[in-house]
Amino acid sequence: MDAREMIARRAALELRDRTLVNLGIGLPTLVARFVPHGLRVAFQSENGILGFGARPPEGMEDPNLTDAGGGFISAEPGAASFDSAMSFALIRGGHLDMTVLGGLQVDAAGRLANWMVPGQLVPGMGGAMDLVTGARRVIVAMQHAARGESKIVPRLSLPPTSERRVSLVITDLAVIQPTPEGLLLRERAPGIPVMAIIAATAAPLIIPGEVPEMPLDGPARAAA
Amino acid sequence: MDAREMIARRAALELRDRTLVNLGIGLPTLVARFVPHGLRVAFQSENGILGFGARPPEGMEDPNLTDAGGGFISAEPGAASFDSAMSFALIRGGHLDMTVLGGLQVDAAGRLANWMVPGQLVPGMGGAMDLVTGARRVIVAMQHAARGESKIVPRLSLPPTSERRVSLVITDLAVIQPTPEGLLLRERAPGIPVMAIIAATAAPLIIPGEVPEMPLDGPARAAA
Amino acid sequence: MRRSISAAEAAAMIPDGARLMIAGFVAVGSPERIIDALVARGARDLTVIANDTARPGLGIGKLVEAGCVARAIVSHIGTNPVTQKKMLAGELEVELVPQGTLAERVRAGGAGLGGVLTPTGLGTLAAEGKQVIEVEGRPYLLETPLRADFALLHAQEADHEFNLTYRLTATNFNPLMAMAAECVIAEAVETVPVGVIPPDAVRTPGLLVDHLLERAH
Amino acid sequence: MRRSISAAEAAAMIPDGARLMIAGFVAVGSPERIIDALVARGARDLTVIANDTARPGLGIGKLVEAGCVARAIVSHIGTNPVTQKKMLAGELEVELVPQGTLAERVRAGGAGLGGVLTPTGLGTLAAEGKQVIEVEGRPYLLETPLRADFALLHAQEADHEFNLTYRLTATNFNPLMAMAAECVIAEAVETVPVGVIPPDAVRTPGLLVDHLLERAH
Repeated sequence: MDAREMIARRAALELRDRTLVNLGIGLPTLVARFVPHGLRVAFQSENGILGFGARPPEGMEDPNLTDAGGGFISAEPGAASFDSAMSFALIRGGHLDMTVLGGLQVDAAGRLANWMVPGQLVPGMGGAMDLVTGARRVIVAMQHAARGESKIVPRLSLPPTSERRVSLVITDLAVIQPTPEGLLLRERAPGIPVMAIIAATAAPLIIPGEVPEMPLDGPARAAA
Repeated sequence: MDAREMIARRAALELRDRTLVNLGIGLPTLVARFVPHGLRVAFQSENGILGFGARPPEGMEDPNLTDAGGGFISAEPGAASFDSAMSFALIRGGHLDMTVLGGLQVDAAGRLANWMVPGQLVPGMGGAMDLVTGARRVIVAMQHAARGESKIVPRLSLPPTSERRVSLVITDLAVIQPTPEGLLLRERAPGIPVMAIIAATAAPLIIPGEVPEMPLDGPARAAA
Repeated sequence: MRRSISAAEAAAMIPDGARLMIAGFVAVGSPERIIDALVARGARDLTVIANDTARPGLGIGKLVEAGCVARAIVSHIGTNPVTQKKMLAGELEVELVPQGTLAERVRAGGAGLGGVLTPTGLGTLAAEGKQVIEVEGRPYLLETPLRADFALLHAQEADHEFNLTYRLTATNFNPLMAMAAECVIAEAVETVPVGVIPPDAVRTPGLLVDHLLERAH
Repeated sequence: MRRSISAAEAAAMIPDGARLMIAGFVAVGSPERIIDALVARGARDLTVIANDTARPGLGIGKLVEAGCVARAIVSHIGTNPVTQKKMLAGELEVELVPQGTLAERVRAGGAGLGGVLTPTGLGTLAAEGKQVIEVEGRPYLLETPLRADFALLHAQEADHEFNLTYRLTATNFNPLMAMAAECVIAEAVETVPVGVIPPDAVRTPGLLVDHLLERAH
């Protein structure tokens, strides 16, 4: 299992039955492949659909049905489509149970930066600021480090996406829960010792008595 | 021709081709009967339809299709229905060319009062405040006096519906245009001398050199 | 496929003192069956957010007559003399809100916005006690969002996942209120299988609807 | 029945320096024919309000590449490296707006509201220079309405009175922008007789649409 798949599998265990979920572009998109068996989750794409499905077979694409990255998708029975105002009313109005987003940095206060690197890369925030501010739970799914540098830092050096504290950070090394007291190490990746996580993390971590390995397959899926 | 019909006929001459118009409950509703020939006017009802038509024949009513007073209406081909937010986005966003509303008082500043009589009658403003604030042109269609008292007063004694100056006041005696300088007498009802209008009006009027009789049938209709 | 509930079960969920949004415009688009069940269970002390109080014997008018309502936040009570009488007698508190402002306040509540800036009501009684905010040199009233414990809706079609459609002028406040309450209860004229309502025709996604009344007998 | 115009006639109506809203999301739901005509006429100095600048060779991306655009008010430019290059080179001014805020600002412009109060953007670069308003103890950013000289739309169906429908995720900003411009120009995949689109399916009433492009050849 590669690191991206592991992160996506762990993030998928945060999904809840009959909820509305938004997945960011890139790694978070993989989460849709690992929905635990028996859960009915409706994925929202901020460009205006709820209940979308996988890319259709070649030749069956609808040019009017794409995800926020412009890629072809399908629609599950019972899907609903709407304009951009309704799409963000769902996001900002507390109707979205969860969003999974990629990250450039998370800091000790649990703030996320994921929309620009000043002077280098300015893709824009797209829907990220609304998602981080409005979703009931915000899951950051990202590599623990980039180019050897920890992405979990004492204080953001990149512009924040929101002042809100995110709910959970899932990386290839650990699951970390930002709390008012700081970053709580909740789980470690299979085979990774706590000391290695501490060493790979620039921000201080709160280490509880026990740090279990992260589950990668929920009981529901195992029963399938 | 009774006074109400005369007022409605004169108000109908204010209609313009291919515009959206909202008619208040009561006298203003009559305006729809006198649309000049050849004009295509779409009537909006604030409960959520544009392009509605007359009450259908008995036995053909749709319980889901009513005007703002709850009376049965029909829909013209090309009608559109929508929710209350869209209905008032049309009204407040400047998309409504004209509203015709009844009035309790209009004062020298051109302000309208038409939604309550303190301690006596409190129907509520319904959509009136939005209509008077948002429509491009606001036409007040009302009797000149009630119980012998002029409804056109120096200063409102009843609570105003909006601070906006209305566009035109059409009564059974006169057509009056509120201006920054005061109430300008534009037209008089057939056979009514200017002095009689001045005598029947509690507010001061600006009297131009010529005050023609109000037309009650536009050229378009006459050609029909 | 989700399970429906009876009107009585719906009424039993709604405690005395609850704050309700009830859709409808002079009862067109109002959930009459849920209303009847609330009257039948003798609900008390309700706050009702709605366009109007309909007429005696109709829609919200039935709740008013039965003494279920302590407070109404509405744009119009002119069609219901009982509401006017109770208001003047001090038995019913009425807060009047301009209709377009009411719609936007409900929308803001459902959309997570902090409020609405509108010119409507400036210089009138509707401005009393409210903040005036200047934007680009023009004054606007700040109107706050409205939310409720329950939204009671009347739909045309409901599919088996509770996606809803509305019909013509029975739409009015239904899609707005569906967004703005903790618990959303709907009744529908027709119940249809999933897929019968195409995605572009869904006006309220089923995920927003907590309960649907069983088919009327 | 109303008359349609050619794409070239539409482009000729839009002067250099105009402020345009252009619907679409990575070009899905964008009016490609009007865009092509603007490129062909060599439009200059346009301000474009849109979700994004699509990709090179696609939708708004074609306007950017052709040097028609001086300023873009958008939520995202990550899909178009040409936009990024021009921005960094100082050839194109880009104002980035959170996507939901952009939608609400356009809606406010079309609905006659004085602005939007949103928690989105608080404590970020998006809050710079903006007023913070407290409502019921919570802070919100005041975001101002957006309007334009022209809105350029892509519809699925247009009837002969220019009532419009949109399809699936090609809807996005189309119905919002239809409300927020002085002149609204639409192109449609299909043209149908009046009455083919039922009242509940009309998403933009034809009265809001000033011009419709003639059928594509």
